[in-house]
Amino acid sequence: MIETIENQTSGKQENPTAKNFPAFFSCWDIHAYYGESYIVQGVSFDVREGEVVALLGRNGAGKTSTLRTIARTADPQLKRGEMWLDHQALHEMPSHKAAQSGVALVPEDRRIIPGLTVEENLKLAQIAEPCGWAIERIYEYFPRLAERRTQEGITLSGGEQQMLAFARALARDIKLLMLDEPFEGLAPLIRNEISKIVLDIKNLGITTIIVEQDAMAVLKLADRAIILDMGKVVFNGAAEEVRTNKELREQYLAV
Amino acid sequence: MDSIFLQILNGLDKGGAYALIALGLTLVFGTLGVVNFAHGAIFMLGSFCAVTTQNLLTYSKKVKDESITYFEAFKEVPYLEIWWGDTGSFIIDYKVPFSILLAIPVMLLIGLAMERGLIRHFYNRPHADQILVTFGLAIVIQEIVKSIYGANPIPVPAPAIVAGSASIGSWIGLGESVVYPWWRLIYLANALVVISAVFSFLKFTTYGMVVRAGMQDRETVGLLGIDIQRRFTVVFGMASVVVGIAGVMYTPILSPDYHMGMDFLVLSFVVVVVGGMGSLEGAVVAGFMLGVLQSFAAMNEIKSIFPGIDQIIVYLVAVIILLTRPRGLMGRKGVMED
Amino acid sequence: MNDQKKLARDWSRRQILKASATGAVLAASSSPMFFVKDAWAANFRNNPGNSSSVTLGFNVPQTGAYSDEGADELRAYKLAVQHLNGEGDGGMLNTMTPKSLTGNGILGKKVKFVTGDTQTKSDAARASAKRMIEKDGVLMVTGGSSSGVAIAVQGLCQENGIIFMAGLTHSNDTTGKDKKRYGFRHFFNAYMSGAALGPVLEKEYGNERKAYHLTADYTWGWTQEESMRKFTEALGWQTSKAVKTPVGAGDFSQYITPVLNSGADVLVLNHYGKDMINSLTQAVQFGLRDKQVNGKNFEIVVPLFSRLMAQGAGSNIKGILGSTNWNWSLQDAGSQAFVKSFGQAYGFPPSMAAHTCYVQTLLYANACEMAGTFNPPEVIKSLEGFSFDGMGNGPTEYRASDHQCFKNVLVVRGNMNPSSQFDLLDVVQEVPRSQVEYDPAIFGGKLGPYTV
Amino acid sequence: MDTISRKGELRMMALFAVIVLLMPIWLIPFGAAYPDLLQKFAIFGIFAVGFNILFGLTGYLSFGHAVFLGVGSYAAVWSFKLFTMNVIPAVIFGVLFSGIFAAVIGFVSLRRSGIYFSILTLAFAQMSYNLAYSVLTPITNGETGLQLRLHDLRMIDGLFIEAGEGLPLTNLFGIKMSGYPGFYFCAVLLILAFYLALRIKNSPFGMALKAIKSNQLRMGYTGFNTRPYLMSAFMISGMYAGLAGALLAVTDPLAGAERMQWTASGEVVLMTILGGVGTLFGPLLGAGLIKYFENIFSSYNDALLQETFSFLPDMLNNLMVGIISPFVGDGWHLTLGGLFMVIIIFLPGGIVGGITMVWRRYMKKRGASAEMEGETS
Repeated sequence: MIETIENQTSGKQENPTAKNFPAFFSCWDIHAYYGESYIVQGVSFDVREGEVVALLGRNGAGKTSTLRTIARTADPQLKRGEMWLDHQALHEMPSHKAAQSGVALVPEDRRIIPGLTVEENLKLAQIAEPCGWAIERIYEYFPRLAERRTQEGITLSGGEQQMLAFARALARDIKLLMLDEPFEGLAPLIRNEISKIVLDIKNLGITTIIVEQDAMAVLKLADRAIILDMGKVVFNGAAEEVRTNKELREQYLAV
Repeated sequence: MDSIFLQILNGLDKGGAYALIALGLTLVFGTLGVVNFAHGAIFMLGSFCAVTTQNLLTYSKKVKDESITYFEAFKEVPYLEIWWGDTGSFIIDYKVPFSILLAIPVMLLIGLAMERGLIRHFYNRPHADQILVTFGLAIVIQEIVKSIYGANPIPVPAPAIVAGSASIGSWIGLGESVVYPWWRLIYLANALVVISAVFSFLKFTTYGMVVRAGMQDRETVGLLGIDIQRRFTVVFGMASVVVGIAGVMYTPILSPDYHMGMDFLVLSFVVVVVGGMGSLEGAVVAGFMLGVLQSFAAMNEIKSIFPGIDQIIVYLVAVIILLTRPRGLMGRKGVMED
Repeated sequence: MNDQKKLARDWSRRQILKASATGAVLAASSSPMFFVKDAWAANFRNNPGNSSSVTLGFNVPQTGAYSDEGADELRAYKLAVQHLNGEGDGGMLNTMTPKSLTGNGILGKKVKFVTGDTQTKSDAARASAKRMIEKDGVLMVTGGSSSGVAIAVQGLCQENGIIFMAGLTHSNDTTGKDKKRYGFRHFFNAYMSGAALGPVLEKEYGNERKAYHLTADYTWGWTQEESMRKFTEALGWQTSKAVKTPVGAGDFSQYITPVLNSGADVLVLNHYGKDMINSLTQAVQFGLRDKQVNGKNFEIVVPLFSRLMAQGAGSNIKGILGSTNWNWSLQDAGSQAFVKSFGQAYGFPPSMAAHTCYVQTLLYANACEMAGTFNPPEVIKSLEGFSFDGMGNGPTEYRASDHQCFKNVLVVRGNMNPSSQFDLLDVVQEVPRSQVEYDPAIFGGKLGPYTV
Repeated sequence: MDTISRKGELRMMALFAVIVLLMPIWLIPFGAAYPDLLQKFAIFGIFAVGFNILFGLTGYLSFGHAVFLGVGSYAAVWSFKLFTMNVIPAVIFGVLFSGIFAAVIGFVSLRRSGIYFSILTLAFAQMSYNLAYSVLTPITNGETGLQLRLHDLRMIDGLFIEAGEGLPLTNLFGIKMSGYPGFYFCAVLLILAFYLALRIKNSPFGMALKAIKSNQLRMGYTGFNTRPYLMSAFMISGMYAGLAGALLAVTDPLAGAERMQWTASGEVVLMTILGGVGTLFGPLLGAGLIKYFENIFSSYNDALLQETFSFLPDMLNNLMVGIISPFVGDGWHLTLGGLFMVIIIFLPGGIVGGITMVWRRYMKKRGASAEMEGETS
């Protein structure tokens, strides 16, 4: 199955228009609202193919909202702006179309569906084309999920649920993976396990945006960092720079 | 003992009707999040599918009735009987089972049309708006039915072979005197079959799994690339079919009239709430429970202790359950508590 | 909130002053009008004076469970108005005796009518009747298809000094404890049903029977149960149990199952309309009619029948005994004349509700002619004790002491072999008036004054 | 949300009072200027305004409010029967008893919110209705409804007045309460009730209720106890309903059980939403519209239609009658249902909401300058 992803990558490289649009994913001046409250206030950035981007910022800076806007969930509501993923206009799509175009969001609270077993949760991800990893391959990579395949998904431990959420994303053919706080609320040991998975994903060459409170942890993984404040982009540069620039961190990240 | 047995049977029978209606209501609420006050009207439309089938099958040649001399009157002889003789009569006799064949496509279409044409535009509106617009729809539907079929109940008898009673007592050793109408037994069996069919569909098919997932968390299902909206439209159609079949099968028990939907509506809402909003199992359990309780409350022994208890038992139980179990018997947290 | 602020602001003080000044002038100029209206009342309410027409109010259920009856009543009323105005074939005007009507309206004034919807609810019925009295200026209100509604409207008419000619109402109370000087009932009542059915039941089912009553839990049901018990117990029947059922219960199975093992061999259904159709259908489904109890065939009795109900009950009604005020198959000249004009107009025969409403309208018109005035006390006096014939029920009298019509009562049976789709009831016996008559004192109540 | 100044409030009340009191005149062209319908407008206006205090301000949707209407009526008729035909005690009793009922039902029902609250109130109303219809007949006289009788006790009246031959009439110290005087009595109470509702809405208490509507949960977290506020709102609105019920009995001394049926509760919900929930005038407008439909639309029949269109040639006349007749007379429910749907679909804020929208657009058109002027004045 690794082949499929590689094929896809190489296929895209052959695309002649790709040269004209070096950014694989790009969002341009997006504005989004939760009801009356104005949350995403004109965010623009590009992501190159295969890049891992850390999206940072304080609580309430609009990180999660930006991810949800890209995933085209009903809330927050996109009022203005464009988003393009591999020549596809995401801003014109409902969430299920965006998902079919290759957007995957692993939400903060994992959103494992109650009442469904582990396997059903995975199956659910493979109903809409295009699919990614086969379920056997997922079980191979996550043996703990294989053990619990008939167990109800929400009865798993926090770490296992996170794995399931990852697995569910990998079960789809993804072009842009968005991880919202993948380490939140996990014990240190499990965190290591998860960051190993994230590293693996990075090595697979999947374009990824990670939102994380623990900036230092994620900056080790990321190629680039984007910092949001009050719904606007205030920094966009190498991850290394944020790691070394204490002032920047203190100003926008409070660390 | 005999009477208790019969009352339990009565209660299950009644409960079957409640459960089917409440099941449809819960399906719609659980998937689309819409409080559908037109649900009773759909039940009524199901019954009138049977009436329509009857009218179609007995479409008649009018022959001048010589016995009436004061004015032009006509005797009606169904064409089916003229053409096919006994076979025609046989088909007419089996109109209720036949009308299910009509009801399934018709109710599906009605359900889909309702969802596409009206309900769809109310997903993001407050529940009060949903209640009101579907209530308005219910009034419009029933007034149209009334203007076509009149206000009086229209008898739609069951096939002659099951018109009488089964001596159910002799099967289980309670004696010959314990009898129960065939059609009610069939109704109960039908209710159980339809309920099992709905649950099997949800439990054992992939489509059902998606619907279940969507009922729990439609956003996440959408994020996995599934157009849950389209599936929910189908579920709405399915709920209409379920309640439509309930309506068809109920016609021999209760001659349908245009107002029967409203009579069931309040009760079915109570059932749904007692079961727990959004819980399919709850709807079924509460339906049967309230049916049996209502049946027992009507027993003379109980009425002599609590006069009028049979008139209020359903509501009384609803109050008690809601006060002791805030979300109904099997409700989930966070449903309809805004 | 913003808008109210603006609204208030935009209504400048000057405008408000202007508006209120106009209002005051209007109020002042219009108030004498109201007093004038009251001044007429001293004469009598809604006096047509020199107007060339008079208006009658037909207040029937147009929506709700009894709207089919209501529609049939309305058809009959329209027919009656036509006949009074000399249009059509005249119907019962040709057969009524004694008759003062001439076919040129009432007292030379053309008859017009207004209609209203009672919704089978007392409040709505009274609101509708009030509209007729206050707005449309009707001289007489008639209609109703429920005793509760009839009693409520009758009370209202008494207060307003308008004559009420009751339509279909069967409770003893209408001309019993709730009787009113301004209210008249042509229809029979539960007592008469019982009195008429008693001897027939004795003949058909014998003296040793145990009856089980299912009774609609409201006033009409109770009076009917009371009357039926009174007469059947007088025959020597026992009443094994009388159970009240909620109105509009729909499914009566839980009330029917206890009958099966109660030892009773007769079931009396004191239900009407939809309830009766459902309870009868379900009782038959429970096999009650195929049952043998105490060595006798189990029987079902429905004291009050109507053809429309028989239609709803379908084949279940076959062979069941009950009573009715009138049936279209009667062969007397009056009935034939009425059925003929009704059938020609609408294509099917009239129901008993239609009949009683038609007759009531004619009787009122006739009483006005007799009195030579529309003044209610005079009209009432000419109706009280009025004896007539040729209206379908044989010789009939409006008893002065309670405004109840006394006439023969029909005991009917659901037709076993109907010859047409309308031929649902078979007349078993025309019970003579003398057998159903009673002393008005047994129900109490007072008619009240002639002038209000 | 800003509040209207005290002066603006009084101006608005004056305007309102004039409109209400002049109803017998300006309703003439609509064919609605007769006492009974005018009384109904005022009475159901009170009912709807009261309902709006609960539903409009707190968002709690009671589906059993008609029970208080019924209790008010029964209490009033009993006051006529037992004590006096004077309407003042009847009104007081009506309000008092419905208040007590509201306290009991509210105490239990307000333990839940959302649709659970609605179902609890519905359950209580249906129980009351079913019992009033059957078992409680000694108190309610069942289906027939509680009526006055010649031999009623009337203790207080008995001391002063010789009983007449006929039924006594309800009166306000000798002024009989049927017809136009009855209407003016109701109208004055409507104006008072409306003023009270206005004061409640703009008071700190009203603000607290609105805060409950916008966020019950957060208020719970901040340690703000919402129960007493909700309880008061429920009782006040129950007492409004009781007042309306008592007035129904005042203008027409009969109390029927069907006044408590769920459809009657549904009607007041429809009135409120139709006119515009949470707005001041919306419920009044909705109440008026529904009663107008019920009384005027239902009375149209073919003959009357024929007359109305008699100016047209025969062909057209028949066509018009054919088109319209399904919607009037016995079809008035159809029109009502259709109207609801249209309003809910296209005017979510009800009629008043719609008018406000049009008004705002109009104001925008008139330009920002006028707006500015308005703000500074």
